[in-house]
Amino acid sequence: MSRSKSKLGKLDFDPPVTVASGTFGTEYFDFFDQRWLGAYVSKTVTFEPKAGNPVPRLYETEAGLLNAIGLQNPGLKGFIGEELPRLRDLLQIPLIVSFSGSTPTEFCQMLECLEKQPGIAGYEVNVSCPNVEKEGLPFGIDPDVVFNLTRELSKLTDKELTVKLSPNVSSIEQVAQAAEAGGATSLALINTLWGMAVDWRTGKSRIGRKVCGYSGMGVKPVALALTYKAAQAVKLPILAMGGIHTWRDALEFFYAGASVVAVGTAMFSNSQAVVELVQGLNGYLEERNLRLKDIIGKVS
Amino acid sequence: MSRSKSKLGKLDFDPPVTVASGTFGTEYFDFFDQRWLGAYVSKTVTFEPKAGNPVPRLYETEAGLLNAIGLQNPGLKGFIGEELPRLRDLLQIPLIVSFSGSTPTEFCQMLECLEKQPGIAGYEVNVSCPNVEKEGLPFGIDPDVVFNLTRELSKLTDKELTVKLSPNVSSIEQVAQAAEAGGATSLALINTLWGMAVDWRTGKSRIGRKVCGYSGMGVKPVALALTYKAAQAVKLPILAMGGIHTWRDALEFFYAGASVVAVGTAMFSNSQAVVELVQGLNGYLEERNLRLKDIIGKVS
Amino acid sequence: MSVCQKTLPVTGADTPQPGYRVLWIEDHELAARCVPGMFFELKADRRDQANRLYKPISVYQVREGRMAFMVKEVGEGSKALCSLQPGDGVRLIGPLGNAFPLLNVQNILLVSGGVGYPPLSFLKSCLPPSSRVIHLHGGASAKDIFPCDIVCTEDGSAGSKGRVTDLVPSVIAENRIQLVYSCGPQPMLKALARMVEGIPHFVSLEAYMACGIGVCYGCSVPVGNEFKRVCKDGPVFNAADIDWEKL
Amino acid sequence: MSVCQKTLPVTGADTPQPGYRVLWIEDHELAARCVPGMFFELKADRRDQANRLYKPISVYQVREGRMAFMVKEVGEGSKALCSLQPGDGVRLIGPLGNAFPLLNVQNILLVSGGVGYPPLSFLKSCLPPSSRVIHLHGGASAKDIFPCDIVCTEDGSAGSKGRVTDLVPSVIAENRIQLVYSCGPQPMLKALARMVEGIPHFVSLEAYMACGIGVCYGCSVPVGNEFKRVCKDGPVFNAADIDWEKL
Ligand SMILES: Cc1cc2nc3c(=O)[nH]c(=O)nc-3n(C[C@H](O)[C@H](O)[C@H](O)COP(=O)(O)OP(=O)(O)OC[C@H]3O[C@@H](n4cnc5c(N)ncnc54)[C@H](O)[C@@H]3O)c2cc1C
Ligand SMILES: Cc1cc2nc3c(=O)[nH]c(=O)nc-3n(C[C@H](O)[C@H](O)[C@H](O)COP(=O)(O)OP(=O)(O)OC[C@H]3O[C@@H](n4cnc5c(N)ncnc54)[C@H](O)[C@@H]3O)c2cc1C
Ligand SMILES: Cc1cc2nc3c(=O)[nH]c(=O)nc-3n(C[C@H](O)[C@H](O)[C@H](O)COP(=O)(O)O)c2cc1C
Ligand SMILES: Cc1cc2nc3c(=O)[nH]c(=O)nc-3n(C[C@H](O)[C@H](O)[C@H](O)COP(=O)(O)O)c2cc1C
Ligand code: FES
Ligand code: FES
Repeated sequence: MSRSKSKLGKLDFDPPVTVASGTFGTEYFDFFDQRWLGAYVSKTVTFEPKAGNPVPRLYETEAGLLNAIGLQNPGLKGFIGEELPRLRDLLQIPLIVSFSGSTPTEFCQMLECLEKQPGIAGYEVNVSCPNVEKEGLPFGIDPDVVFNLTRELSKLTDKELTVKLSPNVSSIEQVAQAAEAGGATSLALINTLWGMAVDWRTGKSRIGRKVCGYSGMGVKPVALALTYKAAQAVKLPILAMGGIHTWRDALEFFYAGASVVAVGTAMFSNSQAVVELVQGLNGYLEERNLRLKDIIGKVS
Repeated sequence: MSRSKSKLGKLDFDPPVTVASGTFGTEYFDFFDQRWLGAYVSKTVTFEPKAGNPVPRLYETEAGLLNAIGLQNPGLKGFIGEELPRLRDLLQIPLIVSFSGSTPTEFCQMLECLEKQPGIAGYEVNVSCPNVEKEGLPFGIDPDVVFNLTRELSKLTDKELTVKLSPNVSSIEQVAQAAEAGGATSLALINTLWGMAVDWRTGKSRIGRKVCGYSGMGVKPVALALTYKAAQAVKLPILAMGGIHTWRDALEFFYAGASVVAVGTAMFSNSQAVVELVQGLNGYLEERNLRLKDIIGKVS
Repeated sequence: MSVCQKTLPVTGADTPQPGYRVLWIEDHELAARCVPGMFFELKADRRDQANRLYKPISVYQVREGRMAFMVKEVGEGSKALCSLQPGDGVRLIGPLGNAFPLLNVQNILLVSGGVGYPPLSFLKSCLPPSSRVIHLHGGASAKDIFPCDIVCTEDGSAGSKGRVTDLVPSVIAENRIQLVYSCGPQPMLKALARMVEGIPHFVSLEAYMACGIGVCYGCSVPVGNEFKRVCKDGPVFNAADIDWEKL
Repeated sequence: MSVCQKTLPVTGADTPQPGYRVLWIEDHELAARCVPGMFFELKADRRDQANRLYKPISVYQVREGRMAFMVKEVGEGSKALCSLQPGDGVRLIGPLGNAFPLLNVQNILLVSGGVGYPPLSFLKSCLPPSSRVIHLHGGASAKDIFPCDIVCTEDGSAGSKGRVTDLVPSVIAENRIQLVYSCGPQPMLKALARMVEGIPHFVSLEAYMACGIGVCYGCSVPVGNEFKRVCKDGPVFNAADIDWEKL
């Protein structure tokens, strides 16, 4: 049995590593075998197709990445018609579908529709994208809304139901507890922080949409703090992400309370990030004769 | 007339640069002349003396600084008895006193007491320190509480009244608007983000208090986004800070809507940061034949 | 064909102009796959670049199993690339992107601005000898100028003073241009697109990239009614398809 | 006396053991002000260190207007310092902190662990020749050992195997020690403080620092009922005053 095996609610993870929604595609399997991942998380799909945000959409800051993709995606129909069959054929690891609606009803309709599709192991409910005006945002910051939404969604599926939380809230504890009370079976965090950058030469925003999402190395301390806070507040397992580049970063998150970690922005600077993370983690556990579960949440 | 002259509510600033509360002391005037600053902001003083948080209190991450000082300070009496007379003697620039109470009543008592002291040009009301359990935090995240507190305080003084906001909120707009409605004459932001770091070798938190405050380079994109959001939401002038190291960083904040900027963590890595910032800013304005007010809030 | 990801040594490097660097990298298999328009994601294999993005850089020349890239110092990433010496490591992903389509016409105009030069220079070397090719290149000043047919600079320090687009109408008129290829800063491309409307025009777009391989949708540009990815659907587009207003 | 802030070249550097580096810096005025126990805030004058903290490093030796620092590679900041070559720049702030108080006694014990060595080595060189001084030094392995009187290592690769505190009781008994100076990791200092209770004992504490000059209260340690700043009120404290439980 592998030392690093873990569980995220109903899903077994071995290795305990996956990818951050929107930062990954099967294209990366040109560079490493998919079995280095414990599961595959799709890019967020919305009900209607979305063209996404105006350009430019990306900027690399001193310590991280700004993005304002705006959930560009082919919509649920396009996803089910083209992307899902392709993923089903290709994946030998569990598929977690990330989705987002613009109303609670739409979320429910989407889930009902997805439930009819074979080949899905679980869902990541994206209530936290900072790059869309109406979708996601109002949901993710209000505990009552998160509770109601989660309660409705949890009635519709027996599969793993992860709610992905925004870090841009006054109390991650309250939102986490709301998702737990509503019937989520795990939590994913963090989505991107608010971010912005200005070209000092011209006064122009580096990103078309001005205020956008911030991820990568510079958000790691925030992601760790929120992972720890959420882990203290609820019993649900946590899928943690935010600035994880190396196995040492991942260890910090496991100690803080994560059951599984995801690699996002780090993929863009190192396409072997996942492989190196899993190898490093296993080496650490072996050297110290530990199992992953011995360290989860054990920060002192 | 200087190109870079600015105003923060009732206070003229020339240069438009000050220091972040808690990161500065007159010791730095060994290294540069105080007139490189437009004003001096004291470390936050509380009603009772505070011993501060357990050790360790500091850790440098890949992209910034974690701290959990816990507002160690001699209390209002000690401040008025020893620190204030010393500052009064030494300062040739306006003094802004940062203070924080544990109840609204205590805030008011403190302000009444400070109002009787000569030599104070304005106040920074710290409702946002993440490193104290009861003080500050419950105030800074709730718009209603901020409104009520600001309303009471604004009755007690005619001096500049800056409210220092927390970035760890769901809506900086609402808190900013509450402070404006209550009678604040300017806003200061951001205080530190939630942060944490773990020693992956041992699983020990790098900071005694575990969850602590995160500042420095890595928070700049967040501080810029919140400065821009606050500037869009209110008419009050903004004293912006968060990861400002260079004059280029400062320009980003001016374009985003700051009237004055403060240098905090950057002092620890470069004791000439303020001097270089002012020189660089003036050079920029001269080269382009601009005045500071031509660029404040002009991000496009 | 699958994309490769490798770390290779710089086999040769020189500085054609201050602020620019040409890096040679040897890899027979990769070199054989390069056609004009394609690019690689490159970064210096250095500790301080470990957590930073790769940067898209066009293939500039291909010769006997070696590929050249010409990099201009702009920010962090390109500065690190420009500091590389022979023997230092480069991390690369590629070859990426589509290619300039080749049409069977006689009179061809290439218009480049700034770092739009390298891909058009490569393209020129691959056009059939039968065609008449005019390469018009513009830059801020003389140090942004590389071998071509007609030069202009914004400060007048080389060639004619002004923008490259100032010269285009007369060049087109005098040479009965049937096909235009372009690459450069967006304002130039925008202006050019308007000028040469009616003539087939293929443009290689620049965009900020994160993944470079089509997964993040960060490099999208408005094409028709949708956003297309410069890294995967481009970088070469038919100028007529691009929604220049939204760009 | 006021604190100085300068950028100076490294005038000499050597590697006494792998993972350690001794840096020599010449400045007559600063050197003249150094007494044992004092430290400087140092950082490599390098672009990648621009936004990073200075690191507190004790004065290790002073000779003819030059000061030496012995730095151990631990993390980012110390690694950058250890990479410095003669001629490279060091940014420094100092001299900082108080000094070891000198008492007029005969039998003195110095106990150092790890990077506690440099300040005690400097102290030893300044003690009156009339006193009998025993310097006990411990480290993880032979490569953490430097000239002293009694050596021990955790892995037994030099001197006796075990912790430095294992040897203290017998050394004290056999030498009628009247005064103890110590510097090293906190667990060692804690254990030592208990052992030598009753004997005057001055300890130089380590703490993570941000400002180094007393403004940020980040380096505070529990002394009596309050927190004192290692950088300004210390680094040397009377061991009897420290609240070892809270440390
Ligand atoms: C398909 C493609 C092919 C390319 N081919 C080449 C090539 O062959 N050679 C080449 O050199 N480049 C090429 N580029 C451009 C190159 O990718 C960018 O220059 C590079 O990514 C910049 O990265 P950086 O980290 O150095 O700068 P960043 O830190 O990412 O900053 C770059 C940004 O800063 C601004 N900026 C920086 N410096 C200045 C300045 N002096 N004046 C005005 N604005 C400035 C600009 O807004 C620019 O967007 C290509 C781009 C694409 C998309
Ligand atoms: C007054 C004073 C005097 C000092 N004098 C000296 C001196 O003369 N010479 C000297 O070398 N140092 C001295 N130090 C210690 C020195 O300041 C630190 O080693 C240095 O600040 C480390 O900074 P860094 O950026 O290299 O490491 P950081 O990135 O700050 O990390 C250091 C932290 O990482 C952890 N860590 C890193 N590596 C390891 C490891 N291998 N094993 C376990 N934990 C690890 C530790 O928790 C440590 O706190 C002194 C400290 C003080 C306060
Ligand atoms: C380019 C980009 C696109 C993203 N798209 C999505 C998305 O579609 N859905 C989502 O839930 N999160 C999205 N995110 C957020 C990431 O999944 C992740 O929560 C965040 O980036 C923090 O992790 P990291 O620092 O490891 O990247 C995106 C992030 C980036 C950088
Ligand atoms: C060591 C330290 C101590 C601080 N103490 C205070 C304080 O007493 N009162 C306060 O309002 N903010 C305090 N802050 C927050 C700063 O004033 C500032 O809001 C924050 O650090 C962001 O700015 P920066 O990134 O430029 O440091 C402190 C920050 C640090 C790093
Ligand atoms: S850069 Fe990621 S899709 Fe093009
Ligand atoms: S390091 Fe700032 S007070 Fe000591």
